[in-house]
Amino acid sequence: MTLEILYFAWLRERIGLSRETVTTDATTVAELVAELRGREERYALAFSDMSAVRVALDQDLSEFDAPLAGVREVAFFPPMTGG
Amino acid sequence: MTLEILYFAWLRERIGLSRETVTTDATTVAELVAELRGREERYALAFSDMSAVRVALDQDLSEFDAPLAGVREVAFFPPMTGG
Amino acid sequence: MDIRVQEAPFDYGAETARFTDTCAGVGAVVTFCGIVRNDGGAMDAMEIEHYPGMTERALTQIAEEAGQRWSLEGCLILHRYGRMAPGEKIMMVATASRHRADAFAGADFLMDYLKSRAPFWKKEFSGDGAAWVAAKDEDEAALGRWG
Amino acid sequence: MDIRVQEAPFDYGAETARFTDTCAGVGAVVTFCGIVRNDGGAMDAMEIEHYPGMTERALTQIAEEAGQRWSLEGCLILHRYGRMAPGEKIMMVATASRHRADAFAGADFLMDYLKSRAPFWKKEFSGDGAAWVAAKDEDEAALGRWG
Repeated sequence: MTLEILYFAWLRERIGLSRETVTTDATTVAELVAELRGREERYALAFSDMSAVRVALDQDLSEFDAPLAGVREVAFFPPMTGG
Repeated sequence: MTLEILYFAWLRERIGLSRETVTTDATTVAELVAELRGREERYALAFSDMSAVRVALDQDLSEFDAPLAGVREVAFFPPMTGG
Repeated sequence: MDIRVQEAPFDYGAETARFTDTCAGVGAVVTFCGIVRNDGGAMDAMEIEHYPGMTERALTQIAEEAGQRWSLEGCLILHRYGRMAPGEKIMMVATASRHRADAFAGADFLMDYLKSRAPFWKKEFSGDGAAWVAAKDEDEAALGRWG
Repeated sequence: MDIRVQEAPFDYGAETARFTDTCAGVGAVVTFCGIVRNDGGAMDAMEIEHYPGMTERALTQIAEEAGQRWSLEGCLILHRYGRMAPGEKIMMVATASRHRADAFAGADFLMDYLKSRAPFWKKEFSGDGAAWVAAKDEDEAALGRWG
Protein backbone atom coordinates (compact mmCIF):
# COMPACT_ATOMS: atom_id res chain seq x y z
CA MET A 1 0.00 0.00 0.00
CA THR A 2 1.05 3.59 -0.50
CA LEU A 3 0.90 6.00 2.43
CA GLU A 4 1.47 9.71 2.81
CA ILE A 5 3.53 10.15 5.99
CA LEU A 6 3.72 13.51 7.78
CA TYR A 7 6.14 14.56 10.54
CA PHE A 8 5.72 17.52 12.89
CA ALA A 9 7.77 19.47 15.43
CA TRP A 10 10.98 17.71 16.55
CA LEU A 11 10.10 14.54 14.60
CA ARG A 12 10.10 16.67 11.45
CA GLU A 13 13.42 18.23 12.45
CA ARG A 14 15.13 14.94 13.35
CA ILE A 15 14.01 13.17 10.21
CA GLY A 16 14.58 16.25 8.08
CA LEU A 17 11.31 15.89 6.20
CA SER A 18 7.83 17.26 6.69
CA ARG A 19 6.23 14.62 4.47
CA GLU A 20 7.05 11.67 2.27
CA THR A 21 5.22 9.02 0.28
CA VAL A 22 5.99 5.46 1.38
CA THR A 23 5.09 2.11 -0.14
CA THR A 24 4.89 -0.52 2.55
CA ASP A 25 3.54 -3.95 3.49
CA ALA A 26 3.12 -2.93 7.14
CA THR A 27 -0.35 -3.78 8.48
CA THR A 28 -0.21 -1.72 11.69
CA VAL A 29 1.32 1.57 12.78
CA ALA A 30 3.80 -0.35 14.95
CA GLU A 31 4.99 -2.35 11.93
CA LEU A 32 5.35 0.84 9.92
CA VAL A 33 7.43 2.43 12.69
CA ALA A 34 9.68 -0.67 12.85
CA GLU A 35 10.17 -0.45 9.11
CA LEU A 36 11.02 3.29 9.23
CA ARG A 37 13.35 2.76 12.18
CA GLY A 38 15.33 0.20 10.16
CA ARG A 39 15.87 2.58 7.28
CA GLU A 40 18.37 5.13 8.56
CA GLU A 41 19.90 6.45 11.78
CA ARG A 42 17.77 9.64 11.71
CA TYR A 43 14.56 7.56 11.70
CA ALA A 44 15.88 5.28 14.46
CA LEU A 45 16.66 8.38 16.52
CA ALA A 46 13.27 10.00 15.91
CA PHE A 47 11.42 6.83 16.91
CA SER A 48 13.75 5.80 19.75
CA ASP A 49 11.32 6.74 22.54
CA MET A 50 7.79 5.93 21.45
CA SER A 51 6.30 7.24 24.70
CA ALA A 52 7.12 10.69 23.29
CA VAL A 53 5.46 10.02 19.94
CA ARG A 54 1.79 10.33 18.97
CA VAL A 55 0.15 9.15 15.76
CA ALA A 56 -2.86 10.27 13.74
CA LEU A 57 -4.45 8.17 10.99
CA ASP A 58 -6.27 10.24 8.39
CA GLN A 59 -6.23 13.14 10.87
CA ASP A 60 -7.70 11.27 13.84
CA LEU A 61 -5.57 10.52 16.90
CA SER A 62 -4.89 6.79 17.00
CA GLU A 63 -2.90 4.02 18.70
CA PHE A 64 0.24 2.22 17.57
CA ASP A 65 -1.53 -1.12 17.29
CA ALA A 66 -4.14 0.33 14.93
CA PRO A 67 -4.44 -1.36 11.51
CA LEU A 68 -3.36 0.60 8.42
CA ALA A 69 -5.93 -0.95 6.07
CA GLY A 70 -7.72 1.81 4.18
CA VAL A 71 -5.55 4.56 5.67
CA ARG A 72 -4.09 7.19 3.34
CA GLU A 73 -2.37 9.67 5.66
CA VAL A 74 -0.24 8.82 8.71
CA ALA A 75 1.15 11.63 10.89
CA PHE A 76 3.78 11.32 13.63
CA PHE A 77 4.32 14.09 16.18
CA PRO A 78 5.15 14.74 19.84
CA PRO A 79 2.44 15.28 22.51
CA MET A 80 0.51 18.46 21.73
CA THR A 81 1.28 21.73 23.48
CA GLY A 82 -1.33 24.19 22.21
CA GLY A 83 -3.50 26.64 24.09
CA MET B 1 -28.54 52.40 72.31
CA THR B 2 -29.37 54.12 69.05
CA LEU B 3 -29.20 52.15 65.81
CA GLU B 4 -29.56 53.06 62.17
CA ILE B 5 -31.74 50.36 60.58
CA LEU B 6 -31.80 49.79 56.81
CA TYR B 7 -34.25 47.69 54.79
CA PHE B 8 -33.74 46.44 51.24
CA ALA B 9 -35.80 44.81 48.47
CA TRP B 10 -39.15 43.36 49.62
CA LEU B 11 -38.37 44.09 53.29
CA ARG B 12 -38.12 47.77 52.36
CA GLU B 13 -41.38 47.54 50.41
CA ARG B 14 -43.33 45.70 53.13
CA ILE B 15 -42.16 47.99 55.89
CA GLY B 16 -42.46 51.05 53.66
CA LEU B 17 -39.16 52.51 54.78
CA SER B 18 -35.61 52.31 53.47
CA ARG B 19 -34.09 53.42 56.77
CA GLU B 20 -35.00 54.56 60.26
CA THR B 21 -33.25 55.44 63.51
CA VAL B 22 -34.28 53.27 66.45
CA THR B 23 -33.51 53.53 70.15
CA THR B 24 -33.57 50.09 71.72
CA ASP B 25 -32.47 47.99 74.69
CA ALA B 26 -32.15 44.86 72.53
CA THR B 27 -28.80 43.13 73.04
CA THR B 28 -28.95 40.81 70.02
CA VAL B 29 -30.32 40.96 66.48
CA ALA B 30 -33.01 38.43 67.47
CA GLU B 31 -34.19 40.69 70.31
CA LEU B 32 -34.28 43.66 67.95
CA VAL B 33 -36.35 41.69 65.44
CA ALA B 34 -38.78 40.64 68.21
CA GLU B 35 -39.13 44.28 69.23
CA LEU B 36 -39.75 45.47 65.65
CA ARG B 37 -42.22 42.64 65.05
CA GLY B 38 -44.26 43.82 68.05
CA ARG B 39 -44.54 47.34 66.76
CA GLU B 40 -46.93 47.13 63.83
CA GLU B 41 -48.50 44.63 61.45
CA ARG B 42 -46.21 45.62 58.54
CA TYR B 43 -43.12 44.75 60.63
CA ALA B 44 -44.70 41.49 61.81
CA LEU B 45 -45.37 40.62 58.18
CA ALA B 46 -41.87 41.55 56.99
CA PHE B 47 -40.27 39.44 59.73
CA SER B 48 -42.77 36.55 59.66
CA ASP B 49 -40.39 34.09 57.95
CA MET B 50 -36.88 34.65 59.22
CA SER B 51 -35.46 31.93 56.95
CA ALA B 52 -36.01 34.46 54.14
CA VAL B 53 -34.24 37.31 55.96
CA ARG B 54 -30.53 38.08 56.16
CA VAL B 55 -28.83 40.63 58.41
CA ALA B 56 -25.69 42.72 58.16
CA LEU B 57 -24.11 44.52 61.12
CA ASP B 58 -22.05 47.54 60.12
CA GLN B 59 -22.03 46.18 56.55
CA ASP B 60 -20.80 42.68 57.39
CA LEU B 61 -23.10 39.67 56.98
CA SER B 62 -24.01 38.39 60.43
CA GLU B 63 -26.22 35.97 62.38
CA PHE B 64 -29.42 36.62 64.32
CA ASP B 65 -27.83 35.67 67.64
CA ALA B 66 -25.04 38.21 67.17
CA PRO B 67 -24.70 40.85 69.93
CA LEU B 68 -25.53 44.47 69.07
CA ALA B 69 -22.95 46.02 71.44
CA GLY B 70 -20.92 48.61 69.54
CA VAL B 71 -22.99 48.25 66.35
CA ARG B 72 -24.21 51.41 64.60
CA GLU B 73 -25.87 50.14 61.41
CA VAL B 74 -28.17 47.12 61.09
CA ALA B 75 -29.47 46.09 57.66
CA PHE B 76 -32.23 43.56 56.91
CA PHE B 77 -32.71 42.10 53.44
CA PRO B 78 -33.65 38.94 51.55
CA PRO B 79 -31.04 36.44 50.27
CA MET B 80 -28.88 38.12 47.63
CA THR B 81 -29.52 37.61 43.93
CA GLY B 82 -26.71 39.46 42.17
CA GLY B 83 -24.47 38.39 39.33
CA MET C 1 -7.81 44.90 41.90
CA ASP C 2 -10.51 46.90 40.19
CA ILE C 3 -13.95 47.00 41.85
CA ARG C 4 -16.68 49.11 40.28
CA VAL C 5 -20.36 49.48 41.17
CA GLN C 6 -22.18 51.74 38.75
CA GLU C 7 -25.54 52.53 37.20
CA ALA C 8 -24.12 53.25 33.73
CA PRO C 9 -23.74 50.56 31.06
CA PHE C 10 -20.25 49.22 30.40
CA ASP C 11 -18.50 47.92 27.30
CA TYR C 12 -17.63 44.25 27.91
CA GLY C 13 -15.27 44.02 24.93
CA ALA C 14 -13.44 47.23 25.74
CA GLU C 15 -13.17 46.35 29.44
CA THR C 16 -11.83 42.91 28.52
CA ALA C 17 -9.19 44.48 26.25
CA ARG C 18 -8.20 47.10 28.80
CA PHE C 19 -7.99 44.58 31.65
CA THR C 20 -5.81 42.25 29.56
CA ASP C 21 -3.50 45.08 28.52
CA THR C 22 -2.92 46.17 32.11
CA CYS C 23 -2.01 42.64 33.27
CA ALA C 24 1.45 42.59 31.70
CA GLY C 25 3.28 39.28 31.71
CA VAL C 26 0.29 37.03 32.42
CA GLY C 27 -0.37 33.88 30.45
CA ALA C 28 -4.10 33.54 30.96
CA VAL C 29 -7.15 35.77 31.20
CA VAL C 30 -10.69 34.60 31.96
CA THR C 31 -13.73 36.85 31.77
CA PHE C 32 -17.38 36.33 32.63
CA CYS C 33 -20.30 38.52 31.63
CA GLY C 34 -23.85 38.27 32.97
CA ILE C 35 -26.60 39.45 30.64
CA VAL C 36 -30.32 40.13 31.27
CA ARG C 37 -32.12 37.16 29.69
CA ASN C 38 -35.50 37.44 28.11
CA ASP C 39 -37.09 34.04 28.43
CA GLY C 40 -39.74 34.01 25.77
CA GLY C 41 -40.20 37.77 25.80
CA ALA C 42 -42.12 37.68 29.12
CA MET C 43 -39.96 40.23 30.90
CA ASP C 44 -39.88 43.94 30.05
CA ALA C 45 -37.13 45.06 32.38
CA MET C 46 -35.09 44.21 35.44
CA GLU C 47 -34.14 46.47 38.31
CA ILE C 48 -31.20 45.86 40.59
CA GLU C 49 -31.13 47.34 44.07
CA HIS C 50 -27.97 47.30 46.13
CA TYR C 51 -26.58 48.42 49.49
CA PRO C 52 -24.17 51.29 48.80
CA GLY C 53 -21.10 50.98 50.98
CA MET C 54 -21.59 47.33 51.85
CA THR C 55 -21.57 46.39 48.17
CA GLU C 56 -18.08 47.74 47.54
CA ARG C 57 -16.93 46.28 50.85
CA ALA C 58 -18.32 42.82 50.07
CA LEU C 59 -16.90 42.78 46.52
CA THR C 60 -13.48 43.83 47.82
CA GLN C 61 -13.55 41.05 50.41
CA ILE C 62 -14.54 38.49 47.78
CA ALA C 63 -11.74 39.63 45.46
CA GLU C 64 -9.23 39.51 48.33
CA GLU C 65 -10.37 36.01 49.23
CA ALA C 66 -9.90 34.91 45.60
CA GLY C 67 -6.40 36.42 45.63
CA GLN C 68 -5.53 34.40 48.72
CA ARG C 69 -6.79 31.14 47.24
CA TRP C 70 -5.26 31.46 43.78
CA SER C 71 -2.29 33.10 42.18
CA LEU C 72 -3.95 36.04 40.43
CA GLU C 73 -2.10 38.89 38.72
CA GLY C 74 -5.27 40.89 38.27
CA CYS C 75 -8.92 40.87 39.24
CA LEU C 76 -11.85 42.98 38.03
CA ILE C 77 -15.42 43.04 39.31
CA LEU C 78 -17.87 45.44 37.69
CA HIS C 79 -21.55 45.31 38.68
CA ARG C 80 -24.39 47.58 37.65
CA TYR C 81 -27.49 48.59 39.57
CA GLY C 82 -30.72 50.28 38.46
CA ARG C 83 -33.00 49.44 35.57
CA MET C 84 -31.93 47.26 32.62
CA ALA C 85 -33.65 45.85 29.55
CA PRO C 86 -33.28 42.28 28.23
CA GLY C 87 -29.96 41.91 26.42
CA GLU C 88 -28.21 44.51 28.59
CA LYS C 89 -25.04 43.47 30.34
CA ILE C 90 -25.47 43.33 34.12
CA MET C 91 -21.98 42.64 35.34
CA MET C 92 -18.60 41.16 34.52
CA VAL C 93 -15.60 39.70 36.26
CA ALA C 94 -12.12 39.14 34.89
CA THR C 95 -9.10 37.35 36.30
CA ALA C 96 -5.51 37.15 35.08
CA SER C 97 -2.91 34.61 36.07
CA ARG C 98 0.25 32.94 34.87
CA HIS C 99 -1.65 29.68 34.42
CA ARG C 100 -5.13 28.91 33.15
CA ALA C 101 -6.27 26.81 36.11
CA ASP C 102 -5.92 29.74 38.52
CA ALA C 103 -7.64 32.17 36.16
CA PHE C 104 -10.59 29.80 35.63
CA ALA C 105 -10.98 28.86 39.31
CA GLY C 106 -10.62 32.48 40.40
CA ALA C 107 -13.35 33.74 38.07
CA ASP C 108 -15.66 30.83 38.91
CA PHE C 109 -15.14 31.48 42.64
CA LEU C 110 -15.78 35.23 42.27
CA MET C 111 -19.10 34.51 40.56
CA ASP C 112 -20.27 31.96 43.14
CA TYR C 113 -19.50 34.28 46.04
CA LEU C 114 -20.80 37.38 44.34
CA LYS C 115 -24.14 35.64 43.66
CA SER C 116 -24.81 34.83 47.30
CA ARG C 117 -22.64 37.20 49.33
CA ALA C 118 -22.79 40.60 47.63
CA PRO C 119 -25.86 42.73 48.50
CA PHE C 120 -27.69 42.92 45.17
CA TRP C 121 -31.37 42.16 44.66
CA LYS C 122 -33.10 41.71 41.32
CA LYS C 123 -36.69 42.64 40.55
CA GLU C 124 -38.34 41.65 37.28
CA PHE C 125 -41.01 43.72 35.54
CA SER C 126 -43.47 42.22 33.09
CA GLY C 127 -47.03 42.72 31.90
CA ASP C 128 -48.14 40.82 35.01
CA GLY C 129 -46.46 43.28 37.36
CA ALA C 130 -43.22 43.19 39.30
CA ALA C 131 -41.62 40.39 41.31
CA TRP C 132 -38.42 40.01 43.28
CA VAL C 133 -36.23 37.22 41.99
CA ALA C 134 -35.92 34.43 44.57
CA ALA C 135 -32.47 33.21 45.52
CA LYS C 136 -31.76 29.74 44.18
CA ASP C 137 -30.81 26.89 46.50
CA GLU C 138 -28.25 25.86 43.90
CA ASP C 139 -26.48 29.21 44.24
CA GLU C 140 -26.09 28.79 47.99
CA ALA C 141 -25.07 25.15 47.44
CA ALA C 142 -22.43 26.25 44.92
CA LEU C 143 -20.44 27.87 47.74
CA GLY C 144 -19.83 24.39 49.11
CA ARG C 145 -17.57 23.70 46.12
CA TRP C 146 -14.91 25.97 47.58
CA GLY C 147 -14.45 24.30 50.99
CA MET D 1 -19.86 27.33 16.36
CA ASP D 2 -16.97 29.46 15.16
CA ILE D 3 -13.60 27.72 14.65
CA ARG D 4 -10.68 29.74 13.32
CA VAL D 5 -7.03 28.79 12.81
CA GLN D 6 -4.99 31.71 11.56
CA GLU D 7 -1.52 33.23 11.48
CA ALA D 8 -2.73 36.82 11.90
CA PRO D 9 -3.16 38.48 15.31
CA PHE D 10 -6.68 38.86 16.63
CA ASP D 11 -8.38 41.47 18.81
CA TYR D 12 -9.49 39.72 22.02
CA GLY D 13 -11.73 42.59 23.15
CA ALA D 14 -13.40 43.01 19.75
CA GLU D 15 -13.88 39.23 19.35
CA THR D 16 -15.39 39.06 22.84
CA ALA D 17 -17.82 41.87 22.01
CA ARG D 18 -18.77 40.38 18.65
CA PHE D 19 -19.25 36.88 20.07
CA THR D 20 -21.48 38.21 22.86
CA ASP D 21 -23.57 40.27 20.44
CA THR D 22 -24.21 37.29 18.20
CA CYS D 23 -25.39 35.09 21.09
CA ALA D 24 -28.78 36.74 21.52
CA GLY D 25 -30.79 35.76 24.57
CA VAL D 26 -27.99 34.16 26.57
CA GLY D 27 -27.46 34.93 30.23
CA ALA D 28 -23.77 34.12 30.54
CA VAL D 29 -20.60 34.45 28.49
CA VAL D 30 -17.17 33.14 29.49
CA THR D 31 -14.00 33.89 27.57
CA PHE D 32 -10.43 32.67 27.92
CA CYS D 33 -7.35 34.17 26.32
CA GLY D 34 -3.88 32.63 26.27
CA ILE D 35 -0.95 35.03 26.02
CA VAL D 36 2.76 34.44 25.35
CA ARG D 37 4.45 34.84 28.74
CA ASN D 38 7.89 36.23 29.15
CA ASP D 39 9.27 34.68 32.30
CA GLY D 40 12.03 37.02 33.34
CA GLY D 41 12.71 38.20 29.80
CA ALA D 42 14.49 34.97 28.86
CA MET D 43 12.40 34.26 25.78
CA ASP D 44 12.57 36.29 22.57
CA ALA D 45 9.80 34.62 20.61
CA MET D 46 7.58 31.58 20.31
CA GLU D 47 6.66 29.67 17.18
CA ILE D 48 3.59 27.50 16.87
CA GLU D 49 3.48 24.71 14.32
CA HIS D 50 0.21 22.97 13.54
CA TYR D 51 -1.24 20.26 11.31
CA PRO D 52 -3.44 21.99 8.73
CA GLY D 53 -6.62 20.04 8.18
CA MET D 54 -6.39 17.97 11.33
CA THR D 55 -6.30 21.12 13.45
CA GLU D 56 -9.68 22.38 12.23
CA ARG D 57 -11.05 18.84 12.46
CA ALA D 58 -9.84 18.34 16.06
CA LEU D 59 -11.11 21.76 17.20
CA THR D 60 -14.50 21.09 15.64
CA GLN D 61 -14.71 17.71 17.39
CA ILE D 62 -13.77 19.29 20.73
CA ALA D 63 -16.39 22.03 20.31
CA GLU D 64 -19.03 19.44 19.37
CA GLU D 65 -18.14 17.35 22.40
CA ALA D 66 -18.52 20.43 24.62
CA GLY D 67 -21.90 21.12 23.05
CA GLN D 68 -23.04 17.58 23.89
CA ARG D 69 -21.91 17.83 27.49
CA TRP D 70 -23.27 21.29 28.29
CA SER D 71 -26.06 23.52 27.15
CA LEU D 72 -24.16 26.04 25.03
CA GLU D 73 -25.76 28.69 22.83
CA GLY D 74 -22.45 29.60 21.24
CA CYS D 75 -18.86 28.45 21.09
CA LEU D 76 -15.78 30.12 19.62
CA ILE D 77 -12.26 28.71 19.29
CA LEU D 78 -9.62 30.87 17.67
CA HIS D 79 -6.00 29.69 17.62
CA ARG D 80 -2.98 31.24 15.93
CA TYR D 81 0.10 29.59 14.48
CA GLY D 82 3.45 31.01 13.40
CA ARG D 83 5.83 33.32 15.24
CA MET D 84 4.74 35.42 18.24
CA ALA D 85 6.50 37.75 20.65
CA PRO D 86 5.98 37.82 24.44
CA GLY D 87 2.73 39.62 25.24
CA GLU D 88 1.03 38.53 22.01
CA LYS D 89 -2.27 36.73 22.28
CA ILE D 90 -1.99 33.10 21.15
CA MET D 91 -5.59 31.95 21.25
CA MET D 92 -9.00 32.43 22.78
CA VAL D 93 -12.15 30.47 23.46
CA ALA D 94 -15.60 31.79 24.30
CA THR D 95 -18.78 30.05 25.40
CA ALA D 96 -22.32 31.36 25.83
CA SER D 97 -25.12 29.75 27.79
CA ARG D 98 -28.31 30.52 29.63
CA HIS D 99 -26.57 29.74 32.92
CA ARG D 100 -23.10 30.48 34.20
CA ALA D 101 -22.22 26.93 35.26
CA ASP D 102 -22.49 25.64 31.68
CA ALA D 103 -20.53 28.56 30.25
CA PHE D 104 -17.71 28.09 32.79
CA ALA D 105 -17.54 24.31 32.47
CA GLY D 106 -17.73 24.50 28.68
CA ALA D 107 -14.82 26.95 28.39
CA ASP D 108 -12.73 25.04 30.94
CA PHE D 109 -13.38 21.77 29.06
CA LEU D 110 -12.50 23.33 25.68
CA MET D 111 -9.16 24.50 27.08
CA ASP D 112 -8.25 21.16 28.66
CA TYR D 113 -9.00 19.25 25.48
CA LEU D 114 -7.45 21.79 23.17
CA LYS D 115 -4.20 21.65 25.18
CA SER D 116 -3.73 17.91 24.76
CA ARG D 117 -5.83 16.91 21.75
CA ALA D 118 -5.40 19.63 19.13
CA PRO D 119 -2.27 19.34 16.96
CA PHE D 120 -0.28 22.43 17.97
CA TRP D 121 3.36 22.44 19.03
CA LYS D 122 5.22 25.33 20.63
CA LYS D 123 8.88 26.16 20.17
CA GLU D 124 10.59 28.81 22.25
CA PHE D 125 13.44 30.97 20.99
CA SER D 126 15.93 32.63 23.33
CA GLY D 127 19.56 33.72 23.40
CA ASP D 128 20.43 30.08 24.20
CA GLY D 129 18.78 28.78 21.04
CA ALA D 130 15.47 27.13 20.32
CA ALA D 131 13.63 24.41 22.24
CA TRP D 132 10.33 22.60 21.80
CA VAL D 133 8.03 23.04 24.76
CA ALA D 134 7.45 19.71 26.53
CA ALA D 135 3.88 18.62 27.21
CA LYS D 136 3.03 18.77 30.90
CA ASP D 137 1.82 15.70 32.75
CA GLU D 138 -0.71 17.96 34.50
CA ASP D 139 -2.28 18.85 31.14
CA GLU D 140 -2.84 15.19 30.29
CA ALA D 141 -4.06 14.57 33.85
CA ALA D 142 -6.52 17.48 33.54
CA LEU D 143 -8.52 15.48 30.98
CA GLY D 144 -9.40 13.07 33.77
CA ARG D 145 -11.57 15.79 35.34
CA TRP D 146 -14.16 15.31 32.60
CA GLY D 147 -14.86 11.59 33.00
